[in-house]
Amino acid sequence: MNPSPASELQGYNPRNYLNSPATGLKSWLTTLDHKRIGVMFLVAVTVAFALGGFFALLIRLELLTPGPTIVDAMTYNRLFTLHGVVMIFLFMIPAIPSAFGNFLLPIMLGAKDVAFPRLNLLSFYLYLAGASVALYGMVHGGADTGWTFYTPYSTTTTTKVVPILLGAFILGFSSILTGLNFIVTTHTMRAPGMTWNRLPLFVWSIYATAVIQILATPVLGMTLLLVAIEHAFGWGIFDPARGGDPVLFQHFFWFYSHPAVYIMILPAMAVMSEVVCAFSRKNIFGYKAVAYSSLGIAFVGFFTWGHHLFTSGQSTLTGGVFGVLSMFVGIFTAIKVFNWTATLYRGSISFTTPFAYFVGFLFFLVFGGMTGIALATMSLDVHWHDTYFVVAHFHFIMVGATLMAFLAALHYWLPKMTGRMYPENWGLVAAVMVVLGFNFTFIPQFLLGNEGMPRRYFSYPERFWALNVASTAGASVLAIGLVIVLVYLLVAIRRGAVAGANPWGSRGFEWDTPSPPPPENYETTPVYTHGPHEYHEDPEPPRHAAPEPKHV
Amino acid sequence: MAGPGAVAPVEHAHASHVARYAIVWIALLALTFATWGLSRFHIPGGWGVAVALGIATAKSALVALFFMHLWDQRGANRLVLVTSLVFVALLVGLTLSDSATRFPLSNPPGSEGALPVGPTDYGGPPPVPPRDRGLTP
Amino acid sequence: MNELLRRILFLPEQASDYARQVDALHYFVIVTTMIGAAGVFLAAIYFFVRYRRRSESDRTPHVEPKAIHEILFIGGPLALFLLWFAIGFPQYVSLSLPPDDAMDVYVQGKKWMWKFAYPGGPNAIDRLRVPAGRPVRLLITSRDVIHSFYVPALRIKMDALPGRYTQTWFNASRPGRYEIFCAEYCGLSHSSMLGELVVMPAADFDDWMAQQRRGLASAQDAAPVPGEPVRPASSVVEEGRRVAAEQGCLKCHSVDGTRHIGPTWTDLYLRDEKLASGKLVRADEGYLTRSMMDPAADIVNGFQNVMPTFQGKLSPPEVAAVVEYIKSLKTPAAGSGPSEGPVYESVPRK
Amino acid sequence: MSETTATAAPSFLAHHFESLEKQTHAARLGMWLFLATEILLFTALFTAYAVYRYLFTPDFQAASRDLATWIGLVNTLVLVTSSFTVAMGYGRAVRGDGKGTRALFLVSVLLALVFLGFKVVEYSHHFHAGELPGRLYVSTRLQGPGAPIFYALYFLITGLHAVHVVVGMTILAVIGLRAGRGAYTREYHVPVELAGLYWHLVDLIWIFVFPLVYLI
Repeated sequence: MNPSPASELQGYNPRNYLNSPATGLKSWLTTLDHKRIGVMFLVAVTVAFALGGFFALLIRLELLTPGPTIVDAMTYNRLFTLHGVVMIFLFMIPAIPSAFGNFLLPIMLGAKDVAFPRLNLLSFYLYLAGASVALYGMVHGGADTGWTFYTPYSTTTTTKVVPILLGAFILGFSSILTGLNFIVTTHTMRAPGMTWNRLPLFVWSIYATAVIQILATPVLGMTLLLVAIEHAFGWGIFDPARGGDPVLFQHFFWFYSHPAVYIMILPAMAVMSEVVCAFSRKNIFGYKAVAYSSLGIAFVGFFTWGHHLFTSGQSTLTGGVFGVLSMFVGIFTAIKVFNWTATLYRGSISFTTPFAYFVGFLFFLVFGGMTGIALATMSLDVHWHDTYFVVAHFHFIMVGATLMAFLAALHYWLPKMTGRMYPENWGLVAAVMVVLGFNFTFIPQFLLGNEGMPRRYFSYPERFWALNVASTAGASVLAIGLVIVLVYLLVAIRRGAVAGANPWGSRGFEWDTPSPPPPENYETTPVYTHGPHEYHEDPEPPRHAAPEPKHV
Repeated sequence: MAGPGAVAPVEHAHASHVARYAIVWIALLALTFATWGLSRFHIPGGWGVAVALGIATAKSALVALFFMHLWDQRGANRLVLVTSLVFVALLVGLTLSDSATRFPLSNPPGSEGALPVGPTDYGGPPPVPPRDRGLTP
Repeated sequence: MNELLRRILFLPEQASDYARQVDALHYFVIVTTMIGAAGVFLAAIYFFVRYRRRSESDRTPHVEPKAIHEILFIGGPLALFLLWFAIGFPQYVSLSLPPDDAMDVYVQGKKWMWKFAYPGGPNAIDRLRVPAGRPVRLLITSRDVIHSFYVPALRIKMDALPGRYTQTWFNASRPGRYEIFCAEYCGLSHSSMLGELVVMPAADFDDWMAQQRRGLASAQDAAPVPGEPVRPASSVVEEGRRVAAEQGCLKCHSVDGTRHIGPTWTDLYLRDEKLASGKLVRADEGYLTRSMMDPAADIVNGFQNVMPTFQGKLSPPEVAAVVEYIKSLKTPAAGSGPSEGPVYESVPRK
Repeated sequence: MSETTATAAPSFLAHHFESLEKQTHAARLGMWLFLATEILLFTALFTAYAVYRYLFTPDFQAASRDLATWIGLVNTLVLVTSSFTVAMGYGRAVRGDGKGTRALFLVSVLLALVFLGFKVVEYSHHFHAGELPGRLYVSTRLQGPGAPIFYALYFLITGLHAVHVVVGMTILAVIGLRAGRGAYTREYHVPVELAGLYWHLVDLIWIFVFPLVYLI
């Protein structure tokens, strides 16, 4: 290879992970390269997102008028269940960690690969297996339980709930293996000089995500298994007719599913911590605060699950404990928001597409987060619980924040992953459409919730009509914006301008390697002497001073 | 490192390990008999449970520290185990505290403080109109 | 001020003092959220403009926070959030402590209806009558799956758990009619599981209650409490009608020929029904009885398998009475074509 | 140091690791993380057990007294002993004595079979007595609503544990046989250690199952 890094900074890296060591389907399906696995995950989650988005559009169309519009109640119930299951288990949870995390984490650590490449590939195939089992259930009737699978409804429904439960169970293992790999990789694979306090913030957040994946997912797996056993054999653990306690299911479910919200949002924060630094050319304001707040979210996020049970007959005492602890989890998000904003101070801000998504992200995270804390305010929750206010709140976090981050990541790292640029003008147009369309979709839903419209309603009293029409209109703008993104990105992958190793002038570590990166990430093991995103000095000469690695 | 001088410490360490394993094993057997024996006395109140779980915790600590070598390996591995135990305590503790303190009729019929087992049709009024039950169990 | 904010936020009317208190917290939360968010966004917008990129070679300084910055970042929001909690928690506690003089009403959710029973007195379906200005405690339970009793105007909601009771209470301040929703997803007709809360002037309520107690319980939405001595019905058909209303059959099976969740009962007797399996079956006494005991066995084509079994819930005389009632529902020019597919009930448009 | 190990055992070192030491560290940490997920998998069942035991204390006590305590006791002793032999087997592997590892691991597998044998005896007794979970419960000995739930949890906990025993003894057998063929050396015996860790976890969980199910 060309020994001079200066010449690599121009143009397209000829020997990259996309064409080496081999091309062809087989070399991809059996690859152990974390970058290829990341790309395969990216394709898979994008397909899942399109499917979930399609369900979402059908739901919004059905709600265009009170009463039946395009489907009947049974179909509608299946649609929102599938929308939830696909979006959460097949898109949100793996989207950023398994796709971008896989691609970037080892590169950011200066490692050649993740610690267990075979487990990494297994994780991908488990994802496919879980998705297939769940899809089988969907095709053969689907479930009508909602993605929350509340007992005893889920144990008595006649729809095909068992394959969907098993699918989610298998997907849980995929998630666990990815998390396990990331933790071990971060602990043991860091390049020389990469101390914990020099880790890119992306790594910190993905690490915190992995902790949650490891500790929470098994409980969900067991719970889903119990529901499946109950549904199939009637063992009575959650069956009130046999002395079982359906509320116990809710405890188990939210012990996973509340932290799972952080599995979805922490990677978004990971992306945005990189984007805000790169596009304002500033070091992060308060590195330690941002880094440790990720761990704080991961830890405290486990203490708050009971705020989903405020109206389920939970005791006042336990409710109060969960209520006050829920207030603390908001603090960590607040720290990040303030530090990101302060990072802009005295920066050099370039308003390109990823940064546009950062702006949208900041807006959605602030309002999504604040409404979340408001929801945890106990007496307000009694009014809002299970209404459209909740729906709007978590869509602000999941779609608003996480989807913005996903899109920002796609645009920011597209040059790294493919070596090519996307069209900036189209990017900005689509970003504006996505952000505005999203607001038009979900702000009316906050008001619907205030007004008292419960969620999962197939039909509604007429006084909710106007706001529902507004919401559906917004959803169509959002959908068009997303289609534009998809189209120009697909074109850009083939025909985009060659980007070069570092088109953004970013000083994140992943930009030190050529685009697209070679199979082993770096020609020589890098040595780090400072943290990422240090912009106050001139770029240093190449700091890959390490000797040739001992084994090749 | 691989020189002849290095062998002796390894051998020595091994001998002490065998002794250590044997002591731990005997301790585990003794504790097993102890917990079985104590259970035959039917210690009143919650203490029987506390004693049994205390002994189990001691036994598992022995296994984790010596058979699983956490005594020798510091750092991340210990942290992993301790963290997972914290979350075990969290899930058990908070879930149980809810069952123990909620409105008693919200617990399954036939259980502590709730309604007696009856017909599954609860159309009619419950047998005891619970009035004085609020925040406390 | 209250009225203005309530309308801006699309909140429903406030039917109790508690609702007004919760709304006051709501306004406080929204206003502080807006102020905080505005602070962040104005700062961000100022930075966007002031520190926009002017040339590709812009240099930026290395900025590190002082400890006081992070302390403010943590302390400010924490204080605010804990204040929210400190206001909200006592309100939540008050909901779980009904006053001693509260009137008890037993609420039973069931797919997909609400049943209200007053102690020792009448009961009603989908219409909860309460006196204005007196506390009412609800003891809520469910027959099948989890439902959630929700009155937006009172800002109260409580899950109905099968086989056990939860409680909540309210004190509606003035007469009026308010919506009751089911807020916990419970299946096919979740969104039609609507009820009405009728707050009556206290004197009117007492009259109504006295009337009900006197045994004029054959009012349209009322049926007697099970377990009470069965009043002699005027006829077997009348008894069947009563049982059907009480058991909620009429929630899904119409008696006027309209299509609903289940096949209509009008002209059902001796009709040839096409089953989901493709077979034809004549709806005779045997079929009708079997359908009550094992509804899943013969599903009429185009309908969902959602009917619960009534095995053990109906005594043999009651089954016979319901069958007789169905037989009585015959229109003069009865056709015998199979019934139409279901149309799911949309919310009645007033 | 790393230079020596890299040359001594190049075939054991995966391409993306810097040294065998780091690779061992990674494998061990990965195993511990996996064990943490196992612990939490069982925690859901233990939590359900705690809640229902609290709610149905008399039923659970009665049902627990009905179990054959001596089988539980013997099984505990058997499993603890097998854990001891596994630890000894690992000690052999550290010294590079693959044959010793094989012998001790096979003893452990035999003990595991004894454990499973007792479980079969126990399960068949429950089947005949109709002491089965949930709606399958037909025994007339205990009538309270807690008994079917007790048996549901009993079968779930011990059943899941038995699955782990089967998996664990398979791993021990495979690793033991490989060790006997000299697949591991004094420098590289991480698979032996990981198999041992897994088995100790199986033991560790049983240490809690025994008092919970049989004694209290």
